[in-house]
Amino acid sequence: MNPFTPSAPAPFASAPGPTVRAVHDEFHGDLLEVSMGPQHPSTHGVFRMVATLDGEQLVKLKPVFGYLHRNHEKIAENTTYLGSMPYTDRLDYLCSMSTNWAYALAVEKLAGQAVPERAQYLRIIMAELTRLVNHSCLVGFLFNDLGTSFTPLLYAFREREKIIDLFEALSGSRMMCNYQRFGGCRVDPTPEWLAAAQQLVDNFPRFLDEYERMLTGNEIMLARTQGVGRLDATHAINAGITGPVLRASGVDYDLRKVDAYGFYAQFDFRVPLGAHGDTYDRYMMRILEMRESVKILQQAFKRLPAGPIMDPKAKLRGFRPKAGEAYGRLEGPKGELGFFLISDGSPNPYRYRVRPPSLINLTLLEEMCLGHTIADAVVILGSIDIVLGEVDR
Amino acid sequence: MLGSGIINGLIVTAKNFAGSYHDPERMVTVEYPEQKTVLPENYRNFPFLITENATDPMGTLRCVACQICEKECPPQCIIIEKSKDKKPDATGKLQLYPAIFGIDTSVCMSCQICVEVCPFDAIKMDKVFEIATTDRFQDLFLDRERLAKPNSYYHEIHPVEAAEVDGRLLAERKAAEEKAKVAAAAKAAAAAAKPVVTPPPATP
Amino acid sequence: METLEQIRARLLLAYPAAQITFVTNPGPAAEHSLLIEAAHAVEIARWLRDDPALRLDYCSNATGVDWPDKTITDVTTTTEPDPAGGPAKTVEIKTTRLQPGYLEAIYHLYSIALKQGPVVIRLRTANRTDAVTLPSLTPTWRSCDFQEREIFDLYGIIFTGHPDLRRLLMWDEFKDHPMRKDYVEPDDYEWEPTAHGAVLERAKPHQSAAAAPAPKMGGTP
Amino acid sequence: MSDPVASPTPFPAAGNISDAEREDLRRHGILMTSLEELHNWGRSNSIWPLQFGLACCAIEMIAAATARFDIARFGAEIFRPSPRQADLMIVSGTVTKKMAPQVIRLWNQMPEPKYCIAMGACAISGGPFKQGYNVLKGIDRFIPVDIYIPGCPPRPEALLNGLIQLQKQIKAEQLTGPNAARFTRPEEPSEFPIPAYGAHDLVPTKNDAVWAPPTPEAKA
Repeated sequence: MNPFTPSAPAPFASAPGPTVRAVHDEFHGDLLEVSMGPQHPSTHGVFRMVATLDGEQLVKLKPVFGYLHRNHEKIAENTTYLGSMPYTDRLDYLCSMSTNWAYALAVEKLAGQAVPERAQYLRIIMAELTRLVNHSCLVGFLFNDLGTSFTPLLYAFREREKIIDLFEALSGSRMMCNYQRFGGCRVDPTPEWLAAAQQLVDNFPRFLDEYERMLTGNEIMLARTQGVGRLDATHAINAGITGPVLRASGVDYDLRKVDAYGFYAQFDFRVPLGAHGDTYDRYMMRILEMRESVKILQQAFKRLPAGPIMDPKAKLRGFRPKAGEAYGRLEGPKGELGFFLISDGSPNPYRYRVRPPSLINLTLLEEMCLGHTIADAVVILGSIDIVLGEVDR
Repeated sequence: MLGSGIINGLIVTAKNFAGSYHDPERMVTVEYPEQKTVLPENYRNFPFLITENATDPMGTLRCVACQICEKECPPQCIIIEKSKDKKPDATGKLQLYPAIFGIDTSVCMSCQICVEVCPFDAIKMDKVFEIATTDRFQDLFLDRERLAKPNSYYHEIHPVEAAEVDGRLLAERKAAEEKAKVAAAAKAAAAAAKPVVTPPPATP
Repeated sequence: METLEQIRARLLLAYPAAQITFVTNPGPAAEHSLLIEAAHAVEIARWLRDDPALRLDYCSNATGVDWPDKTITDVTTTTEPDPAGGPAKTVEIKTTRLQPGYLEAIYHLYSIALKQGPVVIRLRTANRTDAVTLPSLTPTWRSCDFQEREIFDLYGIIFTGHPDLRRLLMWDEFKDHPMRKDYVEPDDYEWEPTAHGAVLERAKPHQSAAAAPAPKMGGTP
Repeated sequence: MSDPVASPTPFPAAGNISDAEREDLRRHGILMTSLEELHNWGRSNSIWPLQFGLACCAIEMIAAATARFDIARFGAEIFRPSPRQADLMIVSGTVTKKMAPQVIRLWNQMPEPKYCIAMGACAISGGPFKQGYNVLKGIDRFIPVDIYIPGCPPRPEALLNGLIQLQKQIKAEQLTGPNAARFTRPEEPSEFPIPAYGAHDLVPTKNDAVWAPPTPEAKA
């Protein structure tokens, strides 16, 4: 059969039938099944949900993944350890610096590689700046999903551009920084860069205040988010949900405190916790975390020691860790980002696995959305904060 | 009061709207084709090859076709074929040169790993980004003629880094010359001490 | 937290019939693991989750690994006394044996309640072809849901007891398990201007005999 | 405005005046234009892109739409969620084999005249991910692409640069005559066949009517 004959239309993406169809349910009666995505303005990329609707209420919701499955793990198993570093930028393309760090952390654990003190501080600075980028963009996208069109996103991107400019001045690229190396960082920031970063961080709370004045008290937002998409703590833990979504349900689990990787143990910051686990709490969690990040950054700038940024024993080429395996994880802006590596002593990893927080945080999407309207499902998805590069890898 | 949150939000947007006419902090638009962003020194887009000399670019390529970047390039977008013969490089030493050097910019991910692994400082990152084309095959595959750019261009786009690289290369060359001088002196001394020995082997 | 040996000892007390092997990790990370027999995996997983001293309530990472069949050459040296009375001869006998491959599922468990971990457990299938069934741990930890679907998709381990075992990333009509080491990639190497190494081998059949392996193009700027 | 291309059979309203004469008239305050030029001017300054992000490049596309780069200055800020209302498809990011049929379907649903920009390495050739088993090596294997913007990801300015080039291309299009634009000729295909999901790959893997690698002779 030639599939190019016009009489044989191709099936729609593993869902037989059209994108909207009527289904019959014994319990609910006549329902409508709607395929949302993979091209949909509010699914944050190429995510697809097959939603079954009773009127406007969701009866069933099945996420469909894989539209951005770029075979990151397979490619990484065929390249060197260093060669995978730029690919990790493209995993979570909003926060390349933290993803870099997570990968470097796992490889350093695998190879027993030490990291100098200055590099540790620089990593914390980059990770927290990334958190600011991610959370402010997320809030912008969340309000976009709530129906504000574009405005909060414009404000968020105005701030993002400032931080991205810093990343560009340091690493050479706006989004794909490729900054961390096994045993340190690639470029040492100049005093001018540090002064500019310090100034940005000093000004950031002002932006946050403005942002909050614009958004937090908004009655429409309160009505649309409070009590919507509740997630209780026991279920969240069992479903492996991490990051701000878990903490919004009131579970005190932040890897910066629990694992105290890097030099986080020396920093003074609080872990904000939610009480209700609804969309509003998840929104507030992001705002509060940004304020804590500003605190961490201020301390880091104050205490940044002088010294080398690369461990002298670190190797760039011909890097061959001893046989073994390691699971390194850190608190990414979206949740626990882990890399699991198995080495067989060759220059390429035998097994390279990314533990994507975005994918696993979606485990309870259906439970959170059921009973709400389809418009709320979009908001709940927005409050979980996914990036499809990481969901599908 | 119900609605005060909405009004507060509107006040913020109104302030920003008014501010976008007079407050430089809120005037963020870069009017691109007329007004260019000043790219930072470290900015990278695609690699290029450094030649010592602008007049004879193919004769003075720094690249010695060692193929390290070809092997290390994560998306495998570099192709190098070694030359059959050798040409003298900047120091006069005979070296191989790339007969074919190609970079497929339609694949390149601008990761800079080729620059980091190059032991000869022969490949560096360019800043040109306005390269949209209508033909993918001819225009996006860069061969060595199109990749080669003189060292003066490198100084223009990355002044600090280029000065550092040049200083290092100069120091290396001086050290090599010193070493050669010392070796030659030692050889001469040895020849003087033992006049009847086999002639010194030809230095390459 | 207890060491892995202590956990194993307590597990063996609770489940005397189960086979639990200690797998050492030779690398500097020294994250050792427990290899658990598939027949008892579900009970042991529940025990690990509910034990008051461990409370591993959070399964962070579940992943598959493919270990293909390996031919191992054993060299046994024996000394044979020389019948002529001379010095004993050493004879090397080389025997090759086929170590059957298997698929492995690895789970990294942590405790959020007690803030401890990780405990790494592994399950292995009997082989890579027909006996690729493992019990699903999704009823114990819901976080394994998508991850086990992904393992099924990419490695082909069938998890019994999984509530919704379908392909996660590839389309449903897809036949292979692409993360396996012996997976053959689809042949779409028609245009490879910078082919070398493994890519060149795959691109060669697409290039006509007249064409050079690395065509030079775009000559004039 | 770019210089208009002399048409062999000029549109009646354009008349037979040369560019120099026209420029002379413009200096005297008389704007001479043809219906064709007016039409192209209007089209090129209100390109509505399809709101359609695939991967990393989509973030740079959004950045191009925000205050700093402001794609609205080119009349292209109205990102349409529906393909029926869009003129331009910016393929911004990796097209996986699972996503490719949907991209082609969206392209088919767009009305003529329509244009396609392949933004970033992945959309052009599969980019860094091209060796992956699920990555389509370039969207031009199935649909025709007008402008390729290399980069990983390209800066928002690079996208604007590509858009300006597309505008130039649109302004040079002719509505009648032998060199008339593609969309005016009914025999040119506007819709392209959609590949099916096969057991190992898309079936077929490329549309031979749209894409062929250059022959070795042409390369030399």
